[in-house]
Amino acid sequence: MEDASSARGKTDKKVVSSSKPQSKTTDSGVKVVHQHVVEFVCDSGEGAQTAGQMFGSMSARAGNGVWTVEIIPAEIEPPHRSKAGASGNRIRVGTKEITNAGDEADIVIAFNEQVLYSRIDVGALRKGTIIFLESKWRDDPLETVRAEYLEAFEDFQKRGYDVRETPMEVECLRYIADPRRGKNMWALGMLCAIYCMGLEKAEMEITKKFKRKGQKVIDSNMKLIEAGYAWATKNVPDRFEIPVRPNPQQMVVMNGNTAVALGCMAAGMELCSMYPITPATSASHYLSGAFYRVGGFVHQAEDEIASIGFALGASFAGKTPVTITSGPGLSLMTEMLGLAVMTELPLVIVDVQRGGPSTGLPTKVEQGDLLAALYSAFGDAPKIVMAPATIEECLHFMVTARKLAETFRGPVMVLTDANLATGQTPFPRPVPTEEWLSPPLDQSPWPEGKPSYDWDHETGLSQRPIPGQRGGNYVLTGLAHDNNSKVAYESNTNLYAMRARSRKLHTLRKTLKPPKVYGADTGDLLIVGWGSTKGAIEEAVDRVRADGGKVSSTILRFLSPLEPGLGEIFAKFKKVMTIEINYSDDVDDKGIDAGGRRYAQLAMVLRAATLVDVDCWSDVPGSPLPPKTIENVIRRQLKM
Amino acid sequence: MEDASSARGKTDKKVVSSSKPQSKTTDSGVKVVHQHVVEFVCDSGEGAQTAGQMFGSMSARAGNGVWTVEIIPAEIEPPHRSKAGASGNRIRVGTKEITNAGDEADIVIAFNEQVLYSRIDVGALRKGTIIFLESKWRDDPLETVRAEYLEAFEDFQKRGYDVRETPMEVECLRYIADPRRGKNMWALGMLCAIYCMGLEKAEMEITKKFKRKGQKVIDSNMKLIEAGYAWATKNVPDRFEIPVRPNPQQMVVMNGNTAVALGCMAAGMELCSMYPITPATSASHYLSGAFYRVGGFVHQAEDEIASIGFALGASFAGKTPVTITSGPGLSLMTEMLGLAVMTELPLVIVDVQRGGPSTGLPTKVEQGDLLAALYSAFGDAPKIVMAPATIEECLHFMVTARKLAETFRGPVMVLTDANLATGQTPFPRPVPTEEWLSPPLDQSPWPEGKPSYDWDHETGLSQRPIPGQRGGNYVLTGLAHDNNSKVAYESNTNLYAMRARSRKLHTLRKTLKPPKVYGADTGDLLIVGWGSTKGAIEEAVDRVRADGGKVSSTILRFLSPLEPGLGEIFAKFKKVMTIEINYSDDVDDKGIDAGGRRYAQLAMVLRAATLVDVDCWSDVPGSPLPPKTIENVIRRQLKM
Amino acid sequence: MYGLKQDWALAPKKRHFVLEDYEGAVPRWCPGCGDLAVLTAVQRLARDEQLIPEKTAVISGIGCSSRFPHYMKTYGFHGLHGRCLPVACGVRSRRPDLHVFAITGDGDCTAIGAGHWIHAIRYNMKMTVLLFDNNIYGLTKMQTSPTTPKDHFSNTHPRGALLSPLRPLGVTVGITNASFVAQTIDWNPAHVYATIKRAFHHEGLSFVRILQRCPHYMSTNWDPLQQNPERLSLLKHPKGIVIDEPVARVFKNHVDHDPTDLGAAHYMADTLDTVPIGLLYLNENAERYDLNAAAGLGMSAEDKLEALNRELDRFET
Amino acid sequence: MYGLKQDWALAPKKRHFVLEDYEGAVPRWCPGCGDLAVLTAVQRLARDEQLIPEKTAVISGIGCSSRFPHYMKTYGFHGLHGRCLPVACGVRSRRPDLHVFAITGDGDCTAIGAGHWIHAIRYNMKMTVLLFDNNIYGLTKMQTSPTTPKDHFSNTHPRGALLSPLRPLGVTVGITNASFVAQTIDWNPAHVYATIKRAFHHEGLSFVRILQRCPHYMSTNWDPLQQNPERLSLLKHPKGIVIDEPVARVFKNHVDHDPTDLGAAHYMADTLDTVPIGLLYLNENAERYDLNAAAGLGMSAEDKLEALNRELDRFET
Ligand SMILES: Cc1ncc(C[n+]2csc(CCOP(=O)(O)OP(=O)(O)O)c2C)c(N)n1
Ligand SMILES: Cc1ncc(C[n+]2csc(CCOP(=O)(O)OP(=O)(O)O)c2C)c(N)n1
Ligand code: SF4
Ligand code: SF4
Ligand SMILES: [Mg+2]
Ligand SMILES: [Mg+2]
Repeated sequence: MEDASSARGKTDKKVVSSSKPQSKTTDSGVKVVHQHVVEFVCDSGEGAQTAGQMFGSMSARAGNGVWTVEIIPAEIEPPHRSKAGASGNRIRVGTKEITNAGDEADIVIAFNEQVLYSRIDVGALRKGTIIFLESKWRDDPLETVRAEYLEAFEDFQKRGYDVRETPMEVECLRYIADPRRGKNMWALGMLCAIYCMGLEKAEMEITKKFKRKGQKVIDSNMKLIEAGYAWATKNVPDRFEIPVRPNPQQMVVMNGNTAVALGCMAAGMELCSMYPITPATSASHYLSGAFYRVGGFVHQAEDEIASIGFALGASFAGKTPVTITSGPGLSLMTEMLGLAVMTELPLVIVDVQRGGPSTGLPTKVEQGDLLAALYSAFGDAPKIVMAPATIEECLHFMVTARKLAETFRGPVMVLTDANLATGQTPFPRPVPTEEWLSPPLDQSPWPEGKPSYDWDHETGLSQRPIPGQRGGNYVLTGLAHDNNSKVAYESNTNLYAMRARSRKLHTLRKTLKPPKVYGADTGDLLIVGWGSTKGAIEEAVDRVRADGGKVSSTILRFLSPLEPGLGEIFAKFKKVMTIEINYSDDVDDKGIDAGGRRYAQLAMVLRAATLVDVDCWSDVPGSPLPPKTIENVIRRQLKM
Repeated sequence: MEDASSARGKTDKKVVSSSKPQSKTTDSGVKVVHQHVVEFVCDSGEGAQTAGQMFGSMSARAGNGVWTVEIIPAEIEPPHRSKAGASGNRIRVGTKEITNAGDEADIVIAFNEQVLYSRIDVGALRKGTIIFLESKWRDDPLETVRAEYLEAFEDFQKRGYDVRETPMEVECLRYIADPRRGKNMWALGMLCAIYCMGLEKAEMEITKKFKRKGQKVIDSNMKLIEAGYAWATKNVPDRFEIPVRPNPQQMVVMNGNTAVALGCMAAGMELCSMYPITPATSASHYLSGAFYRVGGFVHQAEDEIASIGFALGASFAGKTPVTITSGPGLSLMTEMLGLAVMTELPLVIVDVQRGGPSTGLPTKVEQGDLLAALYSAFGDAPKIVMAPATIEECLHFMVTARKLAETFRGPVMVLTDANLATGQTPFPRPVPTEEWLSPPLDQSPWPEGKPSYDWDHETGLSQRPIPGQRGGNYVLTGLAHDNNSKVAYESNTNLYAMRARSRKLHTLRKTLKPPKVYGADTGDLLIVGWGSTKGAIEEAVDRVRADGGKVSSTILRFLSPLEPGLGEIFAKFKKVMTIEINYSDDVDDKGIDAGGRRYAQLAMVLRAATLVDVDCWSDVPGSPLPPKTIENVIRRQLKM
Repeated sequence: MYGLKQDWALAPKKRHFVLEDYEGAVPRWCPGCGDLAVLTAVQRLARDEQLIPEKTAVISGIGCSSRFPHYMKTYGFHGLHGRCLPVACGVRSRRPDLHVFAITGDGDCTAIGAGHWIHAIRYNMKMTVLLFDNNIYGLTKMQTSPTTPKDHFSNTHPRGALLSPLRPLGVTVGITNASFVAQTIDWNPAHVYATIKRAFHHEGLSFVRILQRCPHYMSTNWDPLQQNPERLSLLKHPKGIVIDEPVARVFKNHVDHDPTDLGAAHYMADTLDTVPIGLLYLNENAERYDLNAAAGLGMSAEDKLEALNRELDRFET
Repeated sequence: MYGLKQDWALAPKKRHFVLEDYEGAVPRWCPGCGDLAVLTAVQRLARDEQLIPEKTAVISGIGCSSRFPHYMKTYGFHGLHGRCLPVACGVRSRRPDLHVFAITGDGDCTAIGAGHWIHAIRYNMKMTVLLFDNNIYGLTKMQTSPTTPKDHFSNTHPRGALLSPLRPLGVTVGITNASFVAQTIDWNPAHVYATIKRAFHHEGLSFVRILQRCPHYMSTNWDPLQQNPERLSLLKHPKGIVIDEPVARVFKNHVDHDPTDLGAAHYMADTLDTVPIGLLYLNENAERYDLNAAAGLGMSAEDKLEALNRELDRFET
């Protein structure tokens, strides 16, 4: 595999650091920064996730922008002290809204040196990253462990990290018997000191978190936090402050899957019919419990075909359902998806994209399902495809999706991805209203003589009869049918029905606005993106623009129909290119003749739709694209 | 549904008849024609299919070009004397090779007037078509039948058909007791007279056909043929001759599904793993029997997922299999198809396209599965997609497909359609050689240290270990894997493997030649097609060129990778457009804004690949496009 | 009154339905096809039970038999091959007020639909499932089905089917939580009617296998049973399918069989050397998934919004 | 000699295999996971039977248990969720010379793979099928599986599973043409070994359900059985799984059970109030589809070409 790294010029060896100084130091020796990335890593079970989330939560409550993302091992119980076992949290905190997980970490707290290697492998560290490294391994009873530790320690120094050996367990042992169940709190305390956070914030957080477990638990945790705080006050010279911006809005914080689940309920959907699959399932997990309270039911079917079949049964019966899946599940739903289009059954399908093809990288992010979403069902199967670009949109788009599914009488696909699904960030608390909910079941008599597909010639729209509506009786069929849903093989009928279904997309398109351009309306380069890359793209655009680069970006929310006006927008830039997390042939690859290049998925769609020579840069690293990677792509394009 | 016919300007009201006179009359009153279309229609069970096929077969043996296609009712036992019940055959005979079913019929033999209406509905008749209409209904004991007959008879005359009432049963009753089991032969005799065919030809055909049933059956059938011949000699004034061109080649005649089946065997494939589906199943029917003789096995699985799963198991074990299906089955195979790409398992998938979306028009033709074939599997799933354009190619492409599947280590999709599947035409008898067959199972030891995916950096190709090969042991997995097939989540490994799989398409592309242009290399209009429309497109191009129109055509056989040189070819024409049997928004439709038009499937692929403004004309009539329809499209484009 | 539904009680019964109220398109099965007899029975049942047409949903897959919904004048769902049962379960899940009939063929149910078959039986949601078993793929023109007799020729097995037929009743009885498994013959309309009626009133999923004639592709298939009624055994029990004496007399063998006896049901399904007709298995205590699946129905918008806001509270920063 | 394969006879046995010859990647299951015990048993079996590694194919679906092939040093196929059995059948179909093991989980086999399960049992192609039943979805982190105990909490049923668990043995025994159905417990390595060995030598499809511990997500699931061995019943019969006396003594209840008695097998699977361990059902006369599926293997190229030309003759004009 020596060739792998040179497979194409995408490895970011010549990383150009962002030009503007990002910090200044106050008189009191506190460095004021606008954003920082902190990582907690440990063996699974050591509580770094809890501590990390609490740190994120405290920062959010203080008024900072925050993005947290879990670091999850691929195995369920990986061996201790192993790369494979790295578990933890990345927390990015900033003054402004934080929209992505950022570049390399500024500070890492690591409970052993081996797990750190997994972070180094994915490029999460840079020269100068401060590492607080549990030092107890130096004195481990096992010779091999001591040797590993020493070797790694030297290696880290050679790599230019700022390693601070920290006696976490030793310190904790003063307060508790089993430091593996507590040093996360001690480390959190340390962070409080370093980031100039008062201990009251930690106490509030602890109280909230452990309320149910009783005061004793709260107290013992606080003791550890205080100890960590005290230790850092004495032993750690660095102090950072990330100024907050007052935000009067009430905020909620959650990941994209939870947002999807809440969105389902806020949309008034009462049935989620699903089959477990990573990384989609956690949305259904939350729904499974929440529906007991909000009214609804999660049907865990025997497989994905049954799950969408069950959903379409409920839809036929008048209740618009949701199904939440990922690539492999989507594949299995293909035939039913075609049926939903053909019979015009409202349905919301959420596809939380993961790495493909096939089983691929099941826990990792990719934006590889766009073409499948658009074209998997054979024949002409026009459907609405949307992609929320933020966690907040994950919630709100569900409300829109249910409404569109019913208005446009058909399936609506919502593409999210593992990045949105697992990232957590605060956003303004939504205010659900009755209008968001699905209307009550219409059981009034069906107008006499009105066909069951009373397609409006202009819009393709029609109202559907629901079982229970007297006089509305019809037999839904996936066979070609006329407007009374009668099987019809005549060529004109077939064409007419096809046209009506296609026309619905045009009708929706007419109601859409052109996407907004981020940055100037004209320039040298327009980056087009979709979905979860929005935050990183815009951050990269900001950085390059700050240096005078004439780059702008635009994020598409509708992939089918496409938002209008793209041609006009594109025309104002010298070059247009998409940035996507999926595969494309490298444009510089000598082995590929020009006309044969295989483009990234959105690029291919845009080329066909606009005939603009839309270029693309895409990669499949199995992780979100950091802003710096995108920044470098842009700089290369602009020859900066 | 009054709106249906005006849905778009595709109905061919202003049909321009082909300009060149197609016939001349000899001194003996025999009209010499270059091609003629004959239809036989009756209730099912009345033997029109047999008679029609015999007529086609006799013509083929004589050296004529022939295309026959069955007329099949949608129901299994439709009522007699009903539109729905029309059963029979269309036979197009010509001097040159005949590549499609042609335009309206010249002569129709109808055993009752009702079945004729179903042909009228699909536009199979024109003013002047000679109809030999069974006249016995005029004297039917049932009043209603007599009335129906009379009404239809008058209607036919009003419509301008040349109706000849023919006492078929009355005549037959002189020879046999049950004329429903014989009048097909009588009618065949009549055709022999009309088309100046000697009775010896009929005798040969009869002998061949009924050899097994014994001389008595042969004799009684001959008697009826002779009677029909004699009657026509006396009562029918028209005589046509379709000159033959001597053809020294030995020909075979079959439909596309049989050709696919024979191709499977000629390719040395020994396993067809399938699940029944119209219109694909007849290929497996033939294989089910033939494999007993040629060595192989048809596995009828419990469903399509199992059928492709079983196939992939056999492929893993070293035996490249085939699966033959149609749209809905293809949908179910989506996930496994992705697995085959990811794990590089050779497999041939034949998709006999039918009308979609969903159950659609299950017995009718469409070219609606192209995008699904290309993009249904999520993630990047590069695969080879081919489309034979003739029945002969249906056979030969299977041999190529098996070879490509093994060389390029992955699935190869072969798209045919209901038109190819059910059309019958003669073509040169193939001469299978040992090279066509799959090589014997390699069970030699695997080279030591050689990875199981030893991807060549340039070509992406690699040799695969087959169970039984000592030292080749590996675990095939759909997870991201390195070149030793070990699960690997590293970003470089993922990219490298993706690149290798993509690279294979480029490697194949380099071996392909640009498609041939039919007609001149430059001109006003280039028609691009794929699959079964080739014959009709080229016939239409011929007709327009004969009138001076500057139109050419080209037919793509490879849809993935695309054949090279398309940009260069397109550049030499003022306009490029595809003609396809699938849905596209009408270009003239006012309700559609320019950038939003939904294009026909190949057009969309070509637009993205070439950025040429490829237009399209497509329709979904549920039947092959007649040359005249295409001719009119071309003429409209050229303003002729 | 027996058969009186709650919604009738609420809206005083004003409408009276006759057979035509349940007759949809003209059936287009082959002459003599057994499907027709069953259609008639279902229409009669609907009339006799005065089912409200718009409150009745007939769900099917794909196959000759699956055209059934088109011939009813109720709501219908003619879906995808093999997927009849998940769709029917979905309809039932959030609409306990509807009468659900599920129509499936031997290929539809026991081949491509086999996984759903197991699970639908296990879910035991109230609905009437009719398996039209003609031992062949009819619609696609004579391919072997799992229930095709061994050695019988078909288009996919021109030298005869390779395996002995799958016994759908045996499999069904073996599925945990099965609650009602019966068998009838299309050529005895009275028995068909009695069986479907009993099935309709079962509180759970009733599974009825109908031995169905396909004169077109399996013309002599059931001849042995039709010509030798002694090859059939009529299962008799007060909890079983109760039929009139004249109807019962047609059957030569009468077997007392307690349908609540699982072991005996297995014996009837798999071992008995005659073909059992009647109710093989009954478990009135089987769990009902539909009672769970209807959770939260009818919650008011206000309550929903309140609950939603409580959910949002959990995520406040 | 018993266990001697034809291909060994042809190539005189020169190689001798030790355990390491069957050990692939280091297993990455959780500590204490029952999968490990089974892996060891299979590796021991392979060694004891001297299976040629390259002639052995281990096929699986997706799940914790389905990682099994990676840990063997044979050919392996780690395919798609639910599709273990069709793939294994396909491997077997044209390669009767290979030893085929199929590894599947309770979700893989009885949920998404349920249709294939029915049909693979019916096809009865020679292979050893091991169902790892931990009563949960492990890999996807604790969702209800069809075999999850009723009321047990999971991530998809936070208030407890809604239905009583599906009984895989009962369903399997009910499938027409089933030929070998056994049950064992991962915490008794000797019994696991004896069962898999017996299964391996069965001439047909052997289906072994393994009660498998998942300490991570179902930590106390099998405790009742482990702590109260009287809740198990060891099935004893000369045709059954024969184990040494010391191993047998661990079991408190011994039940004489003739596995060829279908009715008794049903009783054991569904009605017995203890958990049966051993061979529940055996039918050595069941039809074998693999004997058909290998049709035409080994035909020479010349014969093929000749036959092909005869086919083409049929289509001459
Ligand atoms: C996914 C899919 N595969 C295959 C088919 C083709 N098909 C339609 S009906 C049918 C079988 C019908 O047999 P059965 O279920 O026994 O019903 P019957 O026609 O005998 O009533 C098949 C294979 C299909 N429509 N969809
Ligand atoms: C088509 C598809 N759907 C869902 C999944 C997600 N998935 C992977 S394993 C699994 C279930 C595993 O449970 P089980 O089969 O019992 O195996 P275990 O992990 O318990 O050994 C699921 C649902 C998938 N990989 N593919
Ligand atoms: S083919 Fe058979 S099952 Fe289908 S309609 Fe005809 S008789 Fe009935
Ligand atoms: S989660 Fe359970 S089944 Fe999976 S490896 Fe861990 S213990 Fe084993
Ligand atoms: Mg059938
Ligand atoms: Mg499990």
